[in-house]
Amino acid sequence: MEQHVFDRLMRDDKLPHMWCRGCGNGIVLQSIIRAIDRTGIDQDKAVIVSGVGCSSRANNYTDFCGLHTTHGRPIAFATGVKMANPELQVIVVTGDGDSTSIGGNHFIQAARRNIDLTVVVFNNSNYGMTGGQYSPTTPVGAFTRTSVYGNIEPAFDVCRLAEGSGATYVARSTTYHVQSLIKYIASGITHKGFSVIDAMCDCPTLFGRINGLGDGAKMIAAWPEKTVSIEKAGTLSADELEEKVIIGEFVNSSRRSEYTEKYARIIEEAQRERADLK
Amino acid sequence: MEQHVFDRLMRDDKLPHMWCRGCGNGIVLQSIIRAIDRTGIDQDKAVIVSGVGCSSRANNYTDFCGLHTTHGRPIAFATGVKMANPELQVIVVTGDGDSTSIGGNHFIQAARRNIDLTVVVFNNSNYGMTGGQYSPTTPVGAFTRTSVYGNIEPAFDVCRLAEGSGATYVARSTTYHVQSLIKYIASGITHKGFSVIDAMCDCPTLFGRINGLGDGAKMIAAWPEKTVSIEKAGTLSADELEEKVIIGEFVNSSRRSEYTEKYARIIEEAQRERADLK
Amino acid sequence: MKKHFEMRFGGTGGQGMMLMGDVTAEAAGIKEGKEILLTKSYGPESRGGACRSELIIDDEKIAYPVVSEPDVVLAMSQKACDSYTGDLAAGGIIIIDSDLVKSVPQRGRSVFSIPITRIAKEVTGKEISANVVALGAVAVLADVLDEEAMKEAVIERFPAKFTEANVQAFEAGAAAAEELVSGQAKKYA
Amino acid sequence: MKKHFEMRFGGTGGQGMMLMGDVTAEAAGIKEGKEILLTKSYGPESRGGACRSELIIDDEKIAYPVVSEPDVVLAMSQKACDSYTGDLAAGGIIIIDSDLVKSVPQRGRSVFSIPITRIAKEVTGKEISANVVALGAVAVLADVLDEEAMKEAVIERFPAKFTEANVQAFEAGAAAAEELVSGQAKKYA
Amino acid sequence: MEKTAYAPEYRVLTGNEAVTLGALAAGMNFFAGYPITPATEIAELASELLPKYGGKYMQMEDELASMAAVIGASFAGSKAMTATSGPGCSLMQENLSYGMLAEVPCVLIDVMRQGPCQGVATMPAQGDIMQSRWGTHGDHPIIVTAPSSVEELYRETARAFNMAEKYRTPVMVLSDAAMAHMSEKIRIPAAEELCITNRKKPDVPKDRNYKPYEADETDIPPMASFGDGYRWFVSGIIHDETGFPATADYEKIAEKLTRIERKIDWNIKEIESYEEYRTDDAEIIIVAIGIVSRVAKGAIDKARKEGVKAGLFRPITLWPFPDEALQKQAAKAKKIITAEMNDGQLSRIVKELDGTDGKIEKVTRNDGALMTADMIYDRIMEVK
Amino acid sequence: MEKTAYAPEYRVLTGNEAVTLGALAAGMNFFAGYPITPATEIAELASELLPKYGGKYMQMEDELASMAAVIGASFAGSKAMTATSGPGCSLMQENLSYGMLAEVPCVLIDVMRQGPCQGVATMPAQGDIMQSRWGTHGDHPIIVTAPSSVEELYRETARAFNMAEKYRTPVMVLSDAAMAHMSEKIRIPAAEELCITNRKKPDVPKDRNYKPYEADETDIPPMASFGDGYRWFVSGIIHDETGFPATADYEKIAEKLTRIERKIDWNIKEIESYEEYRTDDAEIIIVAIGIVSRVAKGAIDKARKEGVKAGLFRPITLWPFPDEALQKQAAKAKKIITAEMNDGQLSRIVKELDGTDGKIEKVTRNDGALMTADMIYDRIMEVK
Amino acid sequence: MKQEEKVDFRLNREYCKACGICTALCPKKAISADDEGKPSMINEEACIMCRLCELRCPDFAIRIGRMQ
Amino acid sequence: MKQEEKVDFRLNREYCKACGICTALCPKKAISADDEGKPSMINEEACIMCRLCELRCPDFAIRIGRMQ
Ligand SMILES: Cc1ncc(C[n+]2csc(CCOP(=O)(O)OP(=O)(O)O)c2C)c(N)n1
Ligand SMILES: Cc1ncc(C[n+]2csc(CCOP(=O)(O)OP(=O)(O)O)c2C)c(N)n1
Ligand code: SF4
Ligand code: SF4
Ligand code: SF4
Ligand code: SF4
Ligand code: SF4
Ligand code: SF4
Ligand SMILES: [Mg+2]
Ligand SMILES: [Mg+2]
Repeated sequence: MEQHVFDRLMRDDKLPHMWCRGCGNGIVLQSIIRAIDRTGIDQDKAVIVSGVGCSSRANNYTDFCGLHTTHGRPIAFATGVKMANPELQVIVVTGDGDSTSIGGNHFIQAARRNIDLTVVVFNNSNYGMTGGQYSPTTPVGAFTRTSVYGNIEPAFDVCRLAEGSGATYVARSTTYHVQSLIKYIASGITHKGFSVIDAMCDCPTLFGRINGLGDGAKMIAAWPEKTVSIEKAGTLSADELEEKVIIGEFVNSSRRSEYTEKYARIIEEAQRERADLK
Repeated sequence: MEQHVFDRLMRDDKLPHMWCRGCGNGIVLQSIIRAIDRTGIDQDKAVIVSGVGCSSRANNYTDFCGLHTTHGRPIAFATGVKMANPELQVIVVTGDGDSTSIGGNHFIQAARRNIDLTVVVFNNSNYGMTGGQYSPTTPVGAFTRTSVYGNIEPAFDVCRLAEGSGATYVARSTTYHVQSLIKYIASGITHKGFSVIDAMCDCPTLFGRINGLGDGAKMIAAWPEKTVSIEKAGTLSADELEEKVIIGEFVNSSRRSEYTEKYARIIEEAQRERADLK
Repeated sequence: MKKHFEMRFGGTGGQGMMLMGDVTAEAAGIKEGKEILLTKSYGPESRGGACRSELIIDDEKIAYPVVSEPDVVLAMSQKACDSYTGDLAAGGIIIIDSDLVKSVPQRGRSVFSIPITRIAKEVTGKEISANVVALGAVAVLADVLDEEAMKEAVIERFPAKFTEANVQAFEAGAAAAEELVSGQAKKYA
Repeated sequence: MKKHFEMRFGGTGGQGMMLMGDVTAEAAGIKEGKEILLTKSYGPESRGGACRSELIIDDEKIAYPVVSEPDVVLAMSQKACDSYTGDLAAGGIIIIDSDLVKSVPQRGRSVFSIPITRIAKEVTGKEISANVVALGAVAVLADVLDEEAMKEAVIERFPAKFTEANVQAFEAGAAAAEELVSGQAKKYA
Repeated sequence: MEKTAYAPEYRVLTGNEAVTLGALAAGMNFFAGYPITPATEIAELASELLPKYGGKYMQMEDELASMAAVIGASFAGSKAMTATSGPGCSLMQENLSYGMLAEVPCVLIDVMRQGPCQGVATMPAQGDIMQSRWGTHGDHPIIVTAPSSVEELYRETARAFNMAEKYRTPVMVLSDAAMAHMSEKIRIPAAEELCITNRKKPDVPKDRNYKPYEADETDIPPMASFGDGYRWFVSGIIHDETGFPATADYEKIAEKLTRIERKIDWNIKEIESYEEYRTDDAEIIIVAIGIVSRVAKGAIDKARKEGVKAGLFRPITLWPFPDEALQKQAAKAKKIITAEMNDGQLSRIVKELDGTDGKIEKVTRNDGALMTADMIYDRIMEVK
Repeated sequence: MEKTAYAPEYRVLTGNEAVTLGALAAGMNFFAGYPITPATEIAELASELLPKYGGKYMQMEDELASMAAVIGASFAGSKAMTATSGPGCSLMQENLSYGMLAEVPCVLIDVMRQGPCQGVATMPAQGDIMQSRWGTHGDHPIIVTAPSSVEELYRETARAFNMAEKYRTPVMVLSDAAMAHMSEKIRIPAAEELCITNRKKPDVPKDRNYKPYEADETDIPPMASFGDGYRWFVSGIIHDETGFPATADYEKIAEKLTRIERKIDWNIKEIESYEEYRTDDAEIIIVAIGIVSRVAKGAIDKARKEGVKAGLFRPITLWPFPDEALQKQAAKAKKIITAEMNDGQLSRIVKELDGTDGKIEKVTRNDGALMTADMIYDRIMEVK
Repeated sequence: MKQEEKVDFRLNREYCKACGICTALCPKKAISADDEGKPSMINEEACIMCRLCELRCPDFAIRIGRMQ
Repeated sequence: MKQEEKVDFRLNREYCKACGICTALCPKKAISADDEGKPSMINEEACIMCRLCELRCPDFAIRIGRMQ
């Protein structure tokens, strides 16, 4: 009998993990390993790169090469890894703060370059690791440890930001919609180019508690109501959409070629030039 | 007779400026002071903040408060200035590298917050100050000191990036189209919220020379052909648009309220709360 | 009375162990004018599993901010009891919520079993008052503390509308402890 | 021959002053085996207005990378002549492009006027060869330099197809200088 | 300053609370920061309290932006502060150097945690002593103070604002993960006691004659605020007295760089601060800062009981370092023992001093745990 | 290494060219950087040459990303480098500390310019000496070398790669704006002369037994590359031998931090490098690095002509500092004069050494101009 | 569900943190929380083997399959 | 253009860098480069006072107006 995917791709000796009861991070992580499994990529050629945050601990638990970096920089580290060896399948696990606050620049630049990384944003709308302050994805009005009067900063739409910066695969799902989450992550991995999957998940301990949203089970159960599919969204008015999170595949394009492939052509050309000189 | 705008708003003792013959920076700067003049804002209440680069020297020459900061950070400094005293009219002069490479994060975050800054990007498609390397706005295929094989990095569309991040006023013009450039900058200044004007300009000395585009006069004369108005763009196919730079006003929205105004309401609320306690 | 006194309040997140530390520090430090030093579980550590606050009380400035031999340990959960009682000072006491702690690692120490949460429920109708009940008990059992000062500190800590309930809870805790001390506590056992 | 020798090539961007430095450094340093140290205008400084390269030649290691008393200054523009000749060494010489430099700040120094750019135009048909003409002149006038080594260095610097034109330009420059030295240069004056 | 609802006589506060309240008491009206353990609670408390007093809290996207916003706010007239820990401090260095060169009053709190890199976020350390002075490129002045109790965190934070305003310079306060999260009883000083200092303002007419970097004999130039009516310019390039780049002028460069060092050096007597404990007859001097200095006293008391004459020299300001006072002690002492929670940074500073050659021993702990009195006591008994 | 088209025997090269070619000769196959004066030409040349040899150039969005990409590339098996100047160096500190803690072989070139802050971009200085050691928070080891000629820039850059690979650590090379842009004649050493070193690879079977931070008696753990077949983990949190965080374990923390310092300290004899000039009988020792050491020789020669016995001690490696060798000289000398282009950073390091008390004088220049032989000569004559 | 195939619901009690997600979201209410809050199969017949309980368990505690 | 109003074209020769932008882009070719490459008004009649030369001069060297 084939080994269970947990046994093949997780580091059993590191479990149980450090995340709180009902934290959505575990669901996103599970979706990632299932997606990896589905694509059949070589376990020895995959590198999971993370920043710093609760979510960035994800690669502690997986049995691939793992690079736990500094806060906000995983995409920049990953760029180095991928460029140095384009054969590697490089997946970035990152938080909303890690990727869209301190790491916002690396996010948009890597998207612009269209380098072949798959970035999974564990988007729990706050900085979990430091105790629940607002992040660039915290909804307006929400309470956090640093927005006790209600948050006044508009939130990024991670997918729009990725798209506006040039990402060639962009999708969003939630920990409720695990099947599509797995599907999108798998598509992101197979996609040649910069892929972003905005994985909406919950931090019941901090964000959930302070906003009275209940425990993990309650929060996850609320997703169907908070979300609308991209297909459905097309039929709704701007006002109707205001409060909704759209889920689905936003971009899946192969029009722009991938960065390391383009660079490989530069090497070819340069080496030809050099040979010509001889 | 009324004094000439140059005499009123420029520091004559600092001229002639340090820019090369035919450099477009001077034209953008002139447009800025004319725009300021047009809006009639109080000269003593305007602060021009710059980063580092050829273009960031612009505020050396103007007779306002001027803050010449570190490379990539003018928007972050400006955020502090504006928050501390929302009465000030804060204008950021910055290069394409300063604002979309090293400063990319501050650019998108300030746009997201919709804080009332007017950012004029002197977009000359390269790092002028350091001798002409490619920047995030260098067109694909262009030659620069670090892309001798032709640039392979796709360029940001500064306006799309601004829009995708939440800017509420976004426009683009060129040094050829000075009248609209002045108009857009003036609109940006009057607009309450984060405004971006992508001012396409030329670096004949570096970018022009290495790409065989001729001198400043030639480069500026080429803009009409390279650009298409936003109105006209609507009628063109994606392929036809591929090589074109669209000019015009992309966003001009008052739907989202401005950051410092929202913060003022927080202060009111907090002070009310405090008074209630007494 | 012992010059240097260490106490530890252990339980799980949500039981108000941090607040117990605050109130006791206020009573001993501000009301009684002693030197105090209070530390608490922090960060991820405090987000699940056992958590605690620790208070040092002394007549003189306290140099080292670590409780290493607590004179009093309150354990409001089994896990807290398991993790937090190992370093009890010689002659120290353990106070447990007798409904929540089933077994106490026995090493010849005085254990005071009080059904703290149950008392809270009975007296105020709310389990959340358990920590106030515990404060009452601690005030009695930790002889470094002054019962009146503690009660005052409790009262000041909450809005006025809770005063009555809190006083009741506090006194019930104190009474339960008194009974144990006088050897009569059979009622809840 | 002077042990320590300093030279400066001044002009405007595009006249190839940097390249003159490179070629001369190659000739003196690699072909002649001397110690050399070459510096050039840099950054914004080199982007308009006057620019220069400066070469120090010595038999021994050169410690201080600054030309302070040049023995030879070449001025290919008026601005260069104005800015770059003030610190000429006692006994130093100034070489000017006689068409481009109208006045030389006179402080009793030897000035060699050669219509360098005009010669280039005549000989190779291209003004851009002016710097090679100048190299020929310099090779003759700066006695620290070896004419043959300089010519070789020029030849090697460019692709083979330019060799002929460059040799002609170099030799024309050298000839013009020789004539001046032997006092017969009236032809272009 | 208006007495805040948070300012009764005595209070039980954590170190982070004390820093925030001390800052508010000194007039802080702007805070920009980015959360980081173990400094986060300073931001949290600031976000709640500042608007109550009309001040402003900004949560920036990172530490680069936080330091930048603080400087921007100071130019616009605010008393501005940020708070971070090691990794954030490393990111702030470039803009901090802007603050130094452009002479911007502002306060930076570094709540030290075990490093390097991510280190251990919740563990205390004293590993940023050298960084606080040398973190950024080029020579530059800074004032750094290292309190050792919650009460002192309150007072030194307030004093940091006063010094920042007075000397027109960034001031750093070094706290640590232990002090940040422990509570002690502190006496909240009255406003008068804190002697609030405000930056000197220009009194020249509001035309172009205001030169933002023209100093009088105090070496400290008066500072206008943007919007005051003066129109002035400031650059992060080395500038002359007008604030404009002086890039081609060696003399102006030297003048500027010398003056900013001098304005600290010449006021060292007013800036520097230290504590001595039982040093009168001490033959062994322990040099320790912050949390370590507390247990050092215990070690000293214990050693004295054994007849060993030990004493404590505790620098409160690290930069400028109280050289002379320590040298006075060093001259009398047989041994100097530096005790610190790192690999010996303080020890290096002490070694630099003349008159310490051959006398210096050290005890270090760099594993995330607090140094104990016994470690110091044992070392005393070893070298005595 | 294949002899490059760029490697004849003798060449005239600028300092920046020499750095790039030295790096290529040592096997550099990855460069990530962000342009900055006066280091830019290193990036420019790398962008042209690397692809010719199958290597890769990445222009990153800033210095934070550059250092990050360099580290990432090194984990994937590359010999990676970046080059910057002061402001960029300040921005690299956090990720540089990652390289130190995670023991990542890589090279960082700092072409020093006048600081602080933007300073003056085109002017040389030596103001980053202390930053190169203390720029980031927490204690940490690093190797820093400071060449003084174009030829030495070539060789020391190549050696930097070798040391990085051998000791699994970032290595910094300090150049300056003057050396960067001046050309000198250099001999390009043959490949054999450079003795290319490659990191030690693990030889354990490709299962989970590979522990990326388990060192043998050399203290340097073998390093696999991502994709090699080992599946390993590395963290910027202090970790045990498995690479996983060891946050609750004081012993493991101490073990890790001690080992990374030790692997440098115990190899100091192999790493350290210095030059002595006319020191045999010297009574006055000039201590100077880089460009200043060159003019120091002239000053010494001149002083000797006047009968003053002067000599030069030139540290080539700044960190680790060649303590013992200098102390040997210091013991004999009457005076030690540190000569440097900053406010006296080298001087502080020398003062730390035992046996130098009371002997140290200094001459500094911090205005963007080069120090001259006369300045040093004058100082010699003053203190002699 | 076919009679002969029984559901094999395995819970790793050590990993399970009793968050209640699996039981709350089981579309068929086939599993239910025990007194420790951890799931147990209460209605095997109802289970449609959608595996959502496994997929949504944040703690890698559930493995569900068919017994042959 | 009305006869009585003459064009007042002022050039700051110190500021002008002779880039040629004004002359190349004057819609009426009313100005032309002199031998130093700096503009001079050659055809006052043609000038329509569009002021583009002033607006596009990168060096703040041109001021154009009407003389009364
Ligand atoms: C330079 C730096 N700044 C700040 C921090 C503190 N920090 C650690 S994680 C984090 C935010 C985490 O938020 P997010 O990325 O959304 O991850 P989550 O914990 O929510 O999964 C912060 C601010 C740090 N480690 N380093
Ligand atoms: C931290 C830091 N990194 C790099 C530099 C070097 N630098 C100065 S300006 C510049 C780029 C300028 O490009 P841009 O912003 O487009 O302005 P331009 O010169 O083209 O007007 C760079 C890389 C610096 N000063 N500081
Ligand atoms: S704090 Fe929030 S994000 Fe972090 S582990 Fe707990 S629930 Fe998850
Ligand atoms: S280098 Fe380019 S951008 Fe800079 S001043 Fe010259 S032309 Fe303008
Ligand atoms: S497999 Fe589906 S139906 Fe069966 S227990 Fe799990 S969630 Fe319920
Ligand atoms: S979802 Fe997982 S952790 Fe939560 S109760 Fe079910 S089995 Fe336990
Ligand atoms: S545009 Fe201005 S700088 Fe250029 S030639 Fe005309 S006047 Fe001179
Ligand atoms: S105003 Fe218009 S028409 Fe007249 S000279 Fe200027 S550009 Fe030409
Ligand atoms: Mg988050
Ligand atoms: Mg640019």
